[in-house]
Amino acid sequence: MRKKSLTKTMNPSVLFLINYAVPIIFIILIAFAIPLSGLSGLYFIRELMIRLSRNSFLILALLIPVMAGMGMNFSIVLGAMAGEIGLIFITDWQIVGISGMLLAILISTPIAVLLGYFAGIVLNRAKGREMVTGFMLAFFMNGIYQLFVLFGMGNIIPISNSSILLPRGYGIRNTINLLGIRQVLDKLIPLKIGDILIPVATFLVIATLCVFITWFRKTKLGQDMRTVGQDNEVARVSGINVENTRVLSIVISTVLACYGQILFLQNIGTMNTYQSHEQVGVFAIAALLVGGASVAKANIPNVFIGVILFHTMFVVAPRAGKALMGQAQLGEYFRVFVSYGVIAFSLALYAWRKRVEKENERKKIMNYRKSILAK
Amino acid sequence: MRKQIIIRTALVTALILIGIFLYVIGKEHKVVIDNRDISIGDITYSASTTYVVWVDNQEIGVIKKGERNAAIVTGVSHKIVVEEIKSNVLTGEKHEKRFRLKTNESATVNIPAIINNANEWIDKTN
Amino acid sequence: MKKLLLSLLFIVLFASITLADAPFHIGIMTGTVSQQEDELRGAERLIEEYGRVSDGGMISHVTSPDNPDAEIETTISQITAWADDPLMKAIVVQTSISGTTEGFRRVRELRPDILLFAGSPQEDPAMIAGVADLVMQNDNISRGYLLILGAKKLGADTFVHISFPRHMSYELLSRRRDIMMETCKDFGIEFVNLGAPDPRSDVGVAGAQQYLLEKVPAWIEEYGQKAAFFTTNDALEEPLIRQVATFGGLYVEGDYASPTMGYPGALGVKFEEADKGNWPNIVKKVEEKVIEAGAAGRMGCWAFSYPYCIAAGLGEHAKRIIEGKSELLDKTDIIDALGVYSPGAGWNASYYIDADDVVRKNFMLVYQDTYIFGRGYLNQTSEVIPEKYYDKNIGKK
Amino acid sequence: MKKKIQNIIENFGLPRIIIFLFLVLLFILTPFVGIRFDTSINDIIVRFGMNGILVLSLIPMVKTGCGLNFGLQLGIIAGILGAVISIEMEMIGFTGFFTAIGIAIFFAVIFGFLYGLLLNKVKGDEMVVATYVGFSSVSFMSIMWLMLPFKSPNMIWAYGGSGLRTTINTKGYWFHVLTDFLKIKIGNYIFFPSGTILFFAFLTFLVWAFFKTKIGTAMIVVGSNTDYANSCGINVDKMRSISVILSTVIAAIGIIVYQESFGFIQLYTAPLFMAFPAVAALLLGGATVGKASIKNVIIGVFLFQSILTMTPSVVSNIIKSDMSETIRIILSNGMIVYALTRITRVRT
Repeated sequence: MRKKSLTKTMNPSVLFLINYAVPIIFIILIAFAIPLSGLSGLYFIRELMIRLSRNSFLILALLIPVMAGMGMNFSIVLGAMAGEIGLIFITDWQIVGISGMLLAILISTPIAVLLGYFAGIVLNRAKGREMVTGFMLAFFMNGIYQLFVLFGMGNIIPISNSSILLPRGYGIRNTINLLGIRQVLDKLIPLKIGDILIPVATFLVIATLCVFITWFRKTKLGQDMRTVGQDNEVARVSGINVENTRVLSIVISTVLACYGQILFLQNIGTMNTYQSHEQVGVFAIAALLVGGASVAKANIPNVFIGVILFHTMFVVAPRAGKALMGQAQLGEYFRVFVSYGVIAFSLALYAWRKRVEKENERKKIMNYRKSILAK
Repeated sequence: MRKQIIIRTALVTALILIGIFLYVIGKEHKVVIDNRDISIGDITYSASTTYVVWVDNQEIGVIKKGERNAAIVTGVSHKIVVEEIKSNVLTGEKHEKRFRLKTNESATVNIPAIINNANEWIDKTN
Repeated sequence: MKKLLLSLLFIVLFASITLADAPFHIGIMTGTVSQQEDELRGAERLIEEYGRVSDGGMISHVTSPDNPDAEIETTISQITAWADDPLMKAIVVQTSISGTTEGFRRVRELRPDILLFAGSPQEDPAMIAGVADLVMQNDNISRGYLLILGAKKLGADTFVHISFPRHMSYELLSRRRDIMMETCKDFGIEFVNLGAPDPRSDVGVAGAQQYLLEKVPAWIEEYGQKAAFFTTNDALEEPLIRQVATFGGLYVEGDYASPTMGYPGALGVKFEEADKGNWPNIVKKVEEKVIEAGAAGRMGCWAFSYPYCIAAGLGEHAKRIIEGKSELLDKTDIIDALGVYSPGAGWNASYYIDADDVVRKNFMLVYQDTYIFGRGYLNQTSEVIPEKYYDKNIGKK
Repeated sequence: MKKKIQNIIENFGLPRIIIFLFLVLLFILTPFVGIRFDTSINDIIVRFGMNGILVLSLIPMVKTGCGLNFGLQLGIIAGILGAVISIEMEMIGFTGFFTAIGIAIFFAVIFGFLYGLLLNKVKGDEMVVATYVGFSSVSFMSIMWLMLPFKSPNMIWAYGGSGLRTTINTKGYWFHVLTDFLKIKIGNYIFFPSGTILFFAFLTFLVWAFFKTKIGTAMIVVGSNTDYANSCGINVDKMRSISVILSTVIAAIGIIVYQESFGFIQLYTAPLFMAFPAVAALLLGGATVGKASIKNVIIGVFLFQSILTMTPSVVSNIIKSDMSETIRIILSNGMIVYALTRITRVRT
């Protein structure tokens, strides 16, 4: 039984199917879903463009901790919080436009560094349980954030703008209008093809980050991180400060997540003061995993494949589900079911692919050995 | 070591300066535009017709006699243009004024004063 | 497989053939039944009357994500997608969750001709009022006074307000609590402000409900049988209603006041085919169960479900405006539309006044009379609310 | 003496001792802030009985190296199916309760079998995959709750007349049958839910005994060293499958016991957030992803549920405002983070 499956997997066309199983399945699904959903192609492209520009940065922030062997960084939520604090301040001071956004970045960077440093230290103490700990840490920090923003602002930190301050005199309202910086980056370099607005500047920023990450991999620090990621002991023997390197990777990730969240919210145009950040980690990680990354290995193509596949599902599935099931609410459940089901399924496929690759390799080695022995 | 400290302090100072700069150029100001009678000293300028108003090249709208409107502007230096409008046709009688606002200032502008080139056409408040 | 494909093809074909029937379309977005069923039924009622778009009717119904704060992107795209339909003339969102404002802004940019109605906004009132043509919410300002008055009519000496920080960051909920405090002071009722776990936090709905289930008996013991209980959260209503019915205390009405809110699950009310779609029957069934539980004269609700009336009523109002029969901001026209779905119920309406003292004419606050099971109406709609309770500075430190 | 104390600390784990001391502090505070000491104790005991089995259900999968079962929802759904079907059949009292469990086990075995097949394909990534399986199964069942032809007037929607409600009352069916079984009342405020606790103890014993059998030990071998297990001729995939089925079945029973005590069956999105507290409790009990024991379950459930019920009530009585919830989030999650960062220190 086992042997048979192995010979089969050596067949190149089957191998191709296995290697690209996830994208193929997604393409088939989408091909069915788009006509079913009744959405126009134009809408679809516009929506996908927006989602790419909105989410890529946040997902890119996950790459560096994976490099350092810390798995998926659920504590990017902390970075998102830092970014939101920056946005609260600029909204209070009524600083608008690109300069408002830059000022928000400037204010939130030190906060993100601090939070990232804290998260790094905590995660260092929880080696092997980084992901679960990161998850809990996000919950914990959410409490601190709430304390700071809902009870501290207006009481300890002066806030004067009545449009974000609750009428009781302290605490920030549940939602904040970011009209002042709404889509300032997206529309900085205006380019319209047909009816579709292309956020050139945002894509440029994302491209810059990609270049930075590629460059970073080659630096001394990047090399160190990869060594740490592969084996802590080896890294220690070769004179790398393992703890420090791990903390640094989380700090960088947190700061990037902070910028990512600001980028995300400038596109959305409104901010949910207490909830916007909560699920940032879960969604970014889901998209990255769909893109073919694993807990131990993730690269830039994974990010973009992930965004496209994951968000296509999210755009198309609700209406397609509704058309398929006949009832609106069933459509919503159907969307969640398909979206997450597909994630689980594609993860299973990736894992399967990994195993096939391993077995093929083993077989190659065996053949090689055999040929040597035959000689 | 010493050099490092100097570089770091310089960097932090530079960032703070950039922050202040961004604050100044990104700050929003409210400019209230009045088309109402105004008395400056002994002279009274009275509002008589309707005007279309642009602030920083953005149209604020038509302000009738005795009405008031507000504009939100960003940054330090600004330009206001008023043009008379009669039965929905622009008459071409344009007046232009430039003004600067400090970070926490907002302003009230009076159209009749602008038309008559009075000095006190703008009232800045903190 | 072939069969499926064929049938799919037919669906698509039919959809395109019959599309031209209704002269215009109305899009309506409601929550799923995961929170409560009523607003969804409101949308279904509209479909029943005017048909669904895919069958050549007028109504296009979608549901919003169950976890709206995390899936703000989904909400925005769902709303924006309607701008694609050239026949779309109005969009109604009941429970305008996070993302509605931005969704509306995007629709405005693409299609300025579409009417945008928001029911029960979860976002900041001034923010949604800035983009929507009409916003409608239950009158949390007047109810700050009326809920206390209702409690007083039932003989309360203590009013217990149960909430959590996230809800208190909503302007109208926070203001309502402050008005309640002020009213309590004037009536000589003790006001107790209690915290409970947030169902959207780490403990989830189950954890939050359990906390209430455990604590309410202790609270009733502490504050006495004459304590009235109120919670700002829908999920917390079920355990609260159940414990109040069993252990005593008063419960004037829920936040989203409806006979189907909390009561059926909490008391195990049995519904039959005849009750389907019949509010008076549903009220009667709930009333029987409340009396059976020994809570007659202690618990109440609105006779017609609030979210149901808003969802269906806003849709009806939109239709009438497009047909030229109603004025967008005409109070009587709006109340008329609500009345279609709540025959015989009295409604009151006022306007929202924002932090700058500007009266927002497109932001209506509405309320119905309170019905106390085993006692009857409290005549809340005929009460005159003293002007001072509308002061926005109430509760300011 | 000193060594003895050190031994105890090492055995119990310093973080758990600190959390325990924190709890003691909360208890000492109760009379001063006006909370009844006895009701607090009672709440904890009740919660312990309610949640114990759900946490216990994680054990078999951890033992075979499948990691923490973030797909616990699958078992919960099987349990809910059992519960609603038994109500639909109008089964009352213990008959209803055990019918529910019987039906739930039937579904749990099917779900667990399929789930096991999937997890065997993704060795190494079980936890991530399980999370998404949990999410999607909850949504899938949401569709089912609306579509399945349930008729019981106690369960269907009021206005719509079909489909199941979000919460279904178990009163009049099998509410508190187990809790009230052999109930011991101590004073006015404490009652000891002997039935629930005994049931939990019984299941715990079964799990413990199971791992002493031949299959059980084989499963432990699979969990500690796959290659070794392979060379011993143990069918690794089969053992893992059994453990997944077992976990799912126990979870299904666990949720029925939970509902029996809680009084409500919660449908739709409610199960979504139920895996997390169970996993957190187990970790707090000193378990790791690869190693967990019955001891961890008992300590974990006790500490986790105590913090969950005690912190908000004490804090909210100290500061009578909604701010107490923020403090609770910080305190209880802070404690868990703290425990997570300390475990390795104790072991080395």
